[in-house]
Amino acid sequence: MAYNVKIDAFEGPMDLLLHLINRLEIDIYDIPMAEITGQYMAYIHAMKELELDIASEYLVMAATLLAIKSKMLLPIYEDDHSADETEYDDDPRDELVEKLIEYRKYKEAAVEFKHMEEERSLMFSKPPSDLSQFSKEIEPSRQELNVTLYDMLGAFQKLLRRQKLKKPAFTRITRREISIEKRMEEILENLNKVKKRTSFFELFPYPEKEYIVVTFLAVLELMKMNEIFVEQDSNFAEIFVVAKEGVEAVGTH
Amino acid sequence: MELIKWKGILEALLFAAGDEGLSLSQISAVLELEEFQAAHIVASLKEEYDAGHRGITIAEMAGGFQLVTKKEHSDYLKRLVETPGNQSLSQAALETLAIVAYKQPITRAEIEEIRGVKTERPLQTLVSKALIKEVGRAEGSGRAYLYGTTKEFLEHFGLKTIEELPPLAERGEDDIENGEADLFFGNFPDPVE
Amino acid sequence: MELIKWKGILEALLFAAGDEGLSLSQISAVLELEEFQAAHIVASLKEEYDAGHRGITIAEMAGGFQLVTKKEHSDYLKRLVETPGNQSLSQAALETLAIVAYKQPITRAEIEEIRGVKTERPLQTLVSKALIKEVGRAEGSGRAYLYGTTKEFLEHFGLKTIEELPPLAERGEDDIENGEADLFFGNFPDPVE
Repeated sequence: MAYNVKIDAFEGPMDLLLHLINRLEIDIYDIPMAEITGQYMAYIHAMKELELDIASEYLVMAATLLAIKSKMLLPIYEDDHSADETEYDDDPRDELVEKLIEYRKYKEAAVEFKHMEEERSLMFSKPPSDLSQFSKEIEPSRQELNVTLYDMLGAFQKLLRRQKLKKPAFTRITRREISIEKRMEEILENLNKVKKRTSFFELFPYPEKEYIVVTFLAVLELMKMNEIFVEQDSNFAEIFVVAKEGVEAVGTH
Repeated sequence: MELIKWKGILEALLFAAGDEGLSLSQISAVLELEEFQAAHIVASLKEEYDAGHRGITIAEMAGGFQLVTKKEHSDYLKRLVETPGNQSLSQAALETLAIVAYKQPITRAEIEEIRGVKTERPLQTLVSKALIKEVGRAEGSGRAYLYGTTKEFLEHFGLKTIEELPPLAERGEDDIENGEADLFFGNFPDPVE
Repeated sequence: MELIKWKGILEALLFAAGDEGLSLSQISAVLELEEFQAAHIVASLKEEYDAGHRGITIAEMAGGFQLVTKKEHSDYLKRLVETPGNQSLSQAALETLAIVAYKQPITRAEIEEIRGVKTERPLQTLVSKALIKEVGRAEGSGRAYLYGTTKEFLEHFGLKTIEELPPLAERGEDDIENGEADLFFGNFPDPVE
């Protein structure tokens, strides 16, 4: 008998059993144990022959099936005691059936989830706009951070959910408006932080034309205002920039 | 101010918020209106989007409103997409997630009992995708972690609240006919409780 | 198809494109129209935005089109920025934090490449909250700052070491099939080269 065995197609022994019950059109409440056990074992054997790794759960289930099957072969004793026990309590299949029904509910719910997921994926969103032009400087706030690791992971999933669109074929639209004033402040801030002379080239962290031009103008402006000093030890040697001591930021503070 | 102007302002706000979305209380705070008034503006903007041939609409997800493109235009949008967005979950992860969603809070052992297989991997995947999280510890000596769903879960499936989940299928009808069903399964505790 | 439907589709496209915008050639390619036809649709959508009390409009820049909020609503956007959400960190900051946490050390340009939006402000916020810090400079002529997480970051999220972060789901078998991981771990060009 040819079995189209693909172990990956099953989520475990319960899934395999449900598959068999469906395929054989068996009533789940009255499972013919001999038949289902036979079919199940055939699958396990086929897997073995294909040298697939059989998860131990499949073997445990095989043992369970065999145990139920053999129990059902035992003669049924009319019980002369235990009046409080109801007769349908001792169907050896009960526990298995109960589990299968329970599992089936969630398996079906998973199908529903998949459907919801697909529907959701038809809607596209956009990242929050950069609103820094509307906000003041960030004051270091003493506000208690009320975010958890899951908030962070959740935010990251949102980022992933945004489908990445193809880049424009030619130019990428940039709206990076860097003001010379802003760049002057940044430069001063950095120079003050390092407290010693800095290579001129370090002032150009981004290889963008606009950025380089603005930075260059900012440096010229700072030199004119005597806020920074530019040094060069000899012709063609490296140019260094150093902040005038005590200068923190332009105008402000 | 006229409603039409409020709608324009709301559109600008929702646009700027992007997929971070805005809660009703945020909207009413920014507009300096009562929440019921803000809700009215949200509803009429959504109505306008849905009635006309607009490309976007308002979706309510995880307790917030956000602008999204209409589903009917997804074919055009997919032509623009370079990388698919959030990938779909595996069958194992979906099953595990369904169990957590309907039976939360729940331990790993309880999930494995239902699925009949080890469920460590799918749980790990779901945690790292922030779809579920540890919500506490079970009583008893084991003190196993209890899992529950997150806000991201609602976002992932486009749900407003957890109550919006479709009811678990009670395969009742076709089974009751064959009588035995009642005998065996009449008194099962409802797992959604 | 009627113009009004085309406008809806265009709105959806421009919305999803966000700050990156779309060029006329992209628009005409996706709509499968000639460029002059696409230009006509763009113009009439813009006209519609500008005539009505809409919150958004189309801006043309550097050879592309993008949706932007109208200037007249900037007061409300300002208020939006100042109105605290229910979380002390914005979506933008949390996203940025996740990227830094998992991909440190990383430059601002690399983060912006992943997020597709300017990230200066979120970075400042995170630095001011001491969750991330400058940890060095990238190689190359640019010598951009590299960011990494701080001790406070670990403390805040209850982690002993950075390795305790839940692994990103991208290594799970769910994802390999559809290559979503590329968005994050693919070889985007090093901007400091």
